[in-house]
Amino acid sequence: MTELLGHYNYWIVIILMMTGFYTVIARPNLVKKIIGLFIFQTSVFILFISMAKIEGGTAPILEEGISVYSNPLPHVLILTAIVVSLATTALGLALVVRIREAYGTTNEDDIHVQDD
Amino acid sequence: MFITVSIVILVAIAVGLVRAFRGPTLYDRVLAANMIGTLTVLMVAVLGFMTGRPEFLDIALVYVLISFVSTIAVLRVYASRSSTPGNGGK
Amino acid sequence: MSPELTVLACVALPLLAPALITTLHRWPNPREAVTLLTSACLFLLVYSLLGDVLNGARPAINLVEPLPGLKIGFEVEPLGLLFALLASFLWMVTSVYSIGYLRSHREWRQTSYYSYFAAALGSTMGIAFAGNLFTLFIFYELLTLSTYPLVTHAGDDAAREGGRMYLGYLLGTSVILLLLALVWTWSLTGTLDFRAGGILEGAVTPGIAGILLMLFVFGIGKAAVIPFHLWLPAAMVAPTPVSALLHAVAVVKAGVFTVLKVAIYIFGIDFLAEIPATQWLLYVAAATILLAAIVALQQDNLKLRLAWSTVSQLSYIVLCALLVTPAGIVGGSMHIVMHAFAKITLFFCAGAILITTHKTRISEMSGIGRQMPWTMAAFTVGALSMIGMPPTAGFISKWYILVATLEAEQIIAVGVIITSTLLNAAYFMPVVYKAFFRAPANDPGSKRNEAQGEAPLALVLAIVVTAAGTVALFFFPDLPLGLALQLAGESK
Amino acid sequence: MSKLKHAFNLTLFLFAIWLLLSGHYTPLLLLFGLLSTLLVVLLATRADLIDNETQLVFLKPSVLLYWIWLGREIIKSNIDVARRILDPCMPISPTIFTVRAAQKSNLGRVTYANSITLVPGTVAMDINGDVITVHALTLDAAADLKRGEMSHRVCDVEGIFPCSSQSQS
Amino acid sequence: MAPPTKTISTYRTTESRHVLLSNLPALQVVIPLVSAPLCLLLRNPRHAWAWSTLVSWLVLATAIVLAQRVYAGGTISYAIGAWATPWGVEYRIDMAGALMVLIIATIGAIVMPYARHSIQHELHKKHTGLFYTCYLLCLTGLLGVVVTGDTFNLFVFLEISSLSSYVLISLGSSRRALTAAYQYLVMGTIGATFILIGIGLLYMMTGTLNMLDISQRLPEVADTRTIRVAFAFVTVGVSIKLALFPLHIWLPNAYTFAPSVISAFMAATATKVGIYVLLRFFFTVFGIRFSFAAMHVGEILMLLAVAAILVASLVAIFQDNVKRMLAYSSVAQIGYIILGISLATTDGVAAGMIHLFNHALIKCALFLAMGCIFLRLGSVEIGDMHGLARQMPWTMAAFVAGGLSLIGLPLTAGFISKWYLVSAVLMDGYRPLAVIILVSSLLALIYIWRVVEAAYFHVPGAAMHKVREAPASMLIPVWLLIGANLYVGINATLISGMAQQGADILIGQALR
Amino acid sequence: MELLLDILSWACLLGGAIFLLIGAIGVLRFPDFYTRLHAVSVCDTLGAGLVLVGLMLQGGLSLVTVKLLLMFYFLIFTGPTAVHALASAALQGKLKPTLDEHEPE
Ligand code: NA
Ligand code: NA
Repeated sequence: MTELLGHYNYWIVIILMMTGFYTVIARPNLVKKIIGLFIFQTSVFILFISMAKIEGGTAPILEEGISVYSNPLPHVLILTAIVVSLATTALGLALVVRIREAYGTTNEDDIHVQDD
Repeated sequence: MFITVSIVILVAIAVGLVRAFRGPTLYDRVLAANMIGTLTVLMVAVLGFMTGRPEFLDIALVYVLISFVSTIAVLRVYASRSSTPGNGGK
Repeated sequence: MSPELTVLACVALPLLAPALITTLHRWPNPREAVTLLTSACLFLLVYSLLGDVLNGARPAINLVEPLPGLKIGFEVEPLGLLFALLASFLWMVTSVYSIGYLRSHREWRQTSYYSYFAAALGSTMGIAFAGNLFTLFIFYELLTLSTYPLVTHAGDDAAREGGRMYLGYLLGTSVILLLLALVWTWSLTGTLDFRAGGILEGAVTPGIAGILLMLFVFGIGKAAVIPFHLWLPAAMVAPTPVSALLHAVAVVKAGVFTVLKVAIYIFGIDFLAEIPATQWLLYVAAATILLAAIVALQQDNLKLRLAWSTVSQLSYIVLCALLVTPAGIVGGSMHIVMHAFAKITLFFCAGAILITTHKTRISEMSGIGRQMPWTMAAFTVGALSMIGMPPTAGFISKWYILVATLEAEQIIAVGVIITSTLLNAAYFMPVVYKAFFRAPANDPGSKRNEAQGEAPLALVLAIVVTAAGTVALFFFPDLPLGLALQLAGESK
Repeated sequence: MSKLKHAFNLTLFLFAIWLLLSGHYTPLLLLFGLLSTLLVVLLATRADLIDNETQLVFLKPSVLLYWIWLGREIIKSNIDVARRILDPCMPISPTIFTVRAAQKSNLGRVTYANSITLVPGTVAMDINGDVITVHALTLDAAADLKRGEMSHRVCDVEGIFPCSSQSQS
Repeated sequence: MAPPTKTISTYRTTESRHVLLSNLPALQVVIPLVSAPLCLLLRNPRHAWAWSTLVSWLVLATAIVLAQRVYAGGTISYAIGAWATPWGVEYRIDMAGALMVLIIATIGAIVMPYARHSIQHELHKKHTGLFYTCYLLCLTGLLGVVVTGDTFNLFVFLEISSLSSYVLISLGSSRRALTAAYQYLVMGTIGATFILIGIGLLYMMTGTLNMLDISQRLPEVADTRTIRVAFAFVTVGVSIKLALFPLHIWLPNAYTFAPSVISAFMAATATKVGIYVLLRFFFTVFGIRFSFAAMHVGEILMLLAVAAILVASLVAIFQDNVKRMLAYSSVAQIGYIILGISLATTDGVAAGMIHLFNHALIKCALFLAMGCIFLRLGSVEIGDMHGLARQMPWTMAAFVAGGLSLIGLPLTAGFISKWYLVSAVLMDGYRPLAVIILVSSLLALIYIWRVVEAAYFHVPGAAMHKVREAPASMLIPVWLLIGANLYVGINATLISGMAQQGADILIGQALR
Repeated sequence: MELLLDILSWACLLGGAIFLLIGAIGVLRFPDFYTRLHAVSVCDTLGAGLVLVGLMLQGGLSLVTVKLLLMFYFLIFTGPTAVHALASAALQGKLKPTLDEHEPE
């Protein structure tokens, strides 16, 4: 079970990462870019969390009668990282709102047309 | 036992996904997403019992609200878009 | 006051003068008075140093040291003093000329003109008295920047175009080649001080030294060695006094001066002799002499012809430096002075002609000698000096140069000198001939000009002074000769 | 004044929920909980979300009775809908119709509409004034609803709502 | 989770027990952090400005004291939350860090007095509070990145600064500021995520986040694919943040459309901090052997740097918007700094750091001058500046001085850094590089001179006569920077000394 | 007693799971959006309810059960609201329902 885990979590991470990256690069819609960015970041969080998995360990929430926990440090870090990425996404979407007010569109190509 | 239940729920989720992908209308997708949300909540709850960590219920609880809010949010967004000009992404 | 302070004053005085000049911009006469006074004081200050230096004193002063081994400081040695004397003296004359020229020409922006002129002279003093290569480099760049506004003074597109070339060539060569040479020398020797016998000997192989020498000779764009000579004709868009003092004396002589200093105090002529590249560069200089002379032959615009002749004459001095013999040093430093007097006279004349007859082209100048006898007489003196005929200063320097080339057994150089002398005659004599022995083309334009007669007094005065100087230096060459010989003695 | 009361109610309600969800009851954590509750209430007041609908209506006995009845209805129609889903030839007859909401208060009407939606087989699509547009999966589900038992029961329950006096608008 | 040990460690170097002095590293970050939100509450823009100015000066004071102590007493290590490393977060300031802190704090303090007029002119009143809040947060982030010795903490601070700078840029007066900020946000976030991946992989292999601990445990695992991947991710991520040549696309728009103050502030600090992070990772974390000998990053960086120097300078020549021109010139100047670092010698790194400092002074001054012009002229297009020098003599004089420094003429700071860079390159025997450096300074001459020519040697346009000189509150900061510029040009011993020390420490750590 | 509870809860869980599945199938099979709404209701009400009751029987009288109750409460209230919102949104979005008279029997 676990050594299988050791293998496939990376694949999930990579697939997610590529999906997000592709969305950021290829989609003209600014909102979708932000979503892609978020997926991209999330994949990294999954990478961290899956790295923290310890064989037979459970979620690092202290409880009586549980001895084996996953490594808590990555969880703590990722909580922070998630906050950061949420802030980024919120800011990004806020920018998109302002852009739409200014340009009347959220489509990159239309914006370029308007700019030059 | 819990495993059986969670597997059944997973199958249900899969079926929901099919509808979500097929559409055809946006509303079908949102509907499917909403249902999948409900299913996920239950899944999490069951998993909590399965792994002997019922604290997971908190997550499930939060998830109920999130999926509800997200449904409403999506509807709001598309309602506003269909009403206002300058349609964004295709 | 002490010689050290005098040196500082020599550099500071012209650099501070602009402040006073700009404050007086509403009152022209006081303003010009400041210029005249400053130039006079400057000359006296420089002259006051002469005695000590001739007695072997070397007043030196160091100000700051931005980086280890990079000092900003001054030291007076014969060549520098010679250059300083020359520049400061001719500045006085040029100031008189400028006043007459600008006023009769109703030039705009006269205040900024005089300010930048003073600044340029200050930079020249800095170059002359620089105690090390770094200081020299700083004032070299300062000179370029302070003369740029004078070149573009006219403010029209032609002026801006000329200004771009001027700045591009001079700053370009200096920040790319010269600066590279500086950094390289510094990283090899850890110092940039001028030392008798040079600092590079022993620190570097002749191969590297050759590259360095090229970097220096071409990096010093003000020496106008082919292919970095085109800025000089381009600079002729400037008002004539500027061309006269700066582009016949200060700027270009700063270039060859720097070449001499580098040859003597950075390489040392003995070490220079061991460098194969020296020979090649000597050929480049020789080629410059001939090619520029040939180009000058084809110019119809008088100022341009003078400019090309300057290019040619400068390379005499570079060539002297590369002869790597004491005699060469003497010839080179003498030619700095002699050529300066002759060439400034010629430019003054060109300006006078422009002011009085609005003529710039040689082909229009037939018979002008009868209309402006003083001017054209002076022009003849200058021309003779350029050719090197007695009784003019040019003869002296050309004599020393010829001797030096023979001593050094540089047969090609000898040939080049002689050929170029013929070419000089070929492109100056026709002007003189036209002026005196050709009847004026009687078109209405020239009719009107007949009436005007000789140029304004201030101009004529300046012209006469420099022409007289050109002759006087033939009979009393002792002062420059003394300094030059002392220099040659040091360089051994 | 009443706004303040509502705010107070909301605070109580939210803090109760907080107490439920957090297993920890040390003073510090309790303080944090109270603070967060107050923060939420503050935000709610600023967003002007405080109105008379924050009421613990579902605790009254007669309401409980209604819930039980509704639960039975839901189970019945669930089974019915499930049968039709699984039936290969899917015996459904979708219809759209309107019913009058006899309730006097907004809350009553909302409860009615929600009940309709909650029961599988009928969905309240649109409410304006007291007319509710309903989509029914089958004709007899529609007939059931039109019979109006649910409406009456809601009205009965509404009778004892504290806010029954308050009129629609 | 309770920390395994509770040993409280203050300075290793000084025995100071004074509460303020002993918490200096923390204060450096905490002061702007805690005082940022207040700006949001202050309704009156004037008050918000006054408050943040006060704070930025306080930050400068802290920085000066900190730098002094490092200069005197050597590296400072400070454990946050009194948890000993590696469990707690360590703040660590060596000479290089002190220099960076000094740069950031100085620039941050100098632009503040300038900001009042310019912001009043360029921003909507209701955004002022937000502006100053984000400004202080940005300051916090930048300082934090420099001060921290913990990789993850570094990531967090980097994002704090980035997020706030996205906001600051988006506040620019043109609507294109929004798209510029968006573009920067997307690229910057990708970069940050790359860095996070690298840090994660490092943690996976070494089990720690503290830079020094990582560097100690790295040698055993250095020869694994994971570490190489981590190195690659970190390098690319940081390169995006510091706008290394092919990854610089976000920069020109960001600097062009941001409010003038922010263009100046960011040009002087943000990218510089990125370079500092690169230094930290290459020398402190991965070590010189791994980074340069094993991964050959030196050659790659050198190549990109040369490309940046030449291409960006060439592009700058063809810009008519001066802010954009300066932005491209920044890309080129970053090339210089990276070139110095890529030599991986003490001289090279020192040269890079000297230019890092000098370029901060130069570019800040130039962008501020442009801000003055924008205030009065309402445009920064060369075409609109004909004859401007008569109307705004002080501003244009400052621009010329800064420009000459950028070109690298003697008696200016630019000359000093060029001198060090060229000599460092020559010492390593890369003579063509020396030529390239000097040639590019000729390119700089061309694009600077286009502005000078327009302002000084063109006849003024019709509307020009009503243009007035900028207010003193804006001119004084500009001239302070120019003054600093010229001072460094005349006496560079202090700055070069600090840079040398910093480089020694970095290389020394790397060789350990 | 224990056993009885267990059997009961398992029955609930299994039943709930089955209803969830049926609801999902309904969402897949039903002809148009409006009819699918009803299928979703099946999930939201009986499916979810049964599963939660099953879990409550497992949890016994404890905080866990209270939380489950809370979840049930939320689901019961949010479910129909969401469905209603969807329906009205679709109606405003001019989505045509396929009604009985058009339905080929
Ligand atoms: Na329903
Ligand atoms: Na739901």
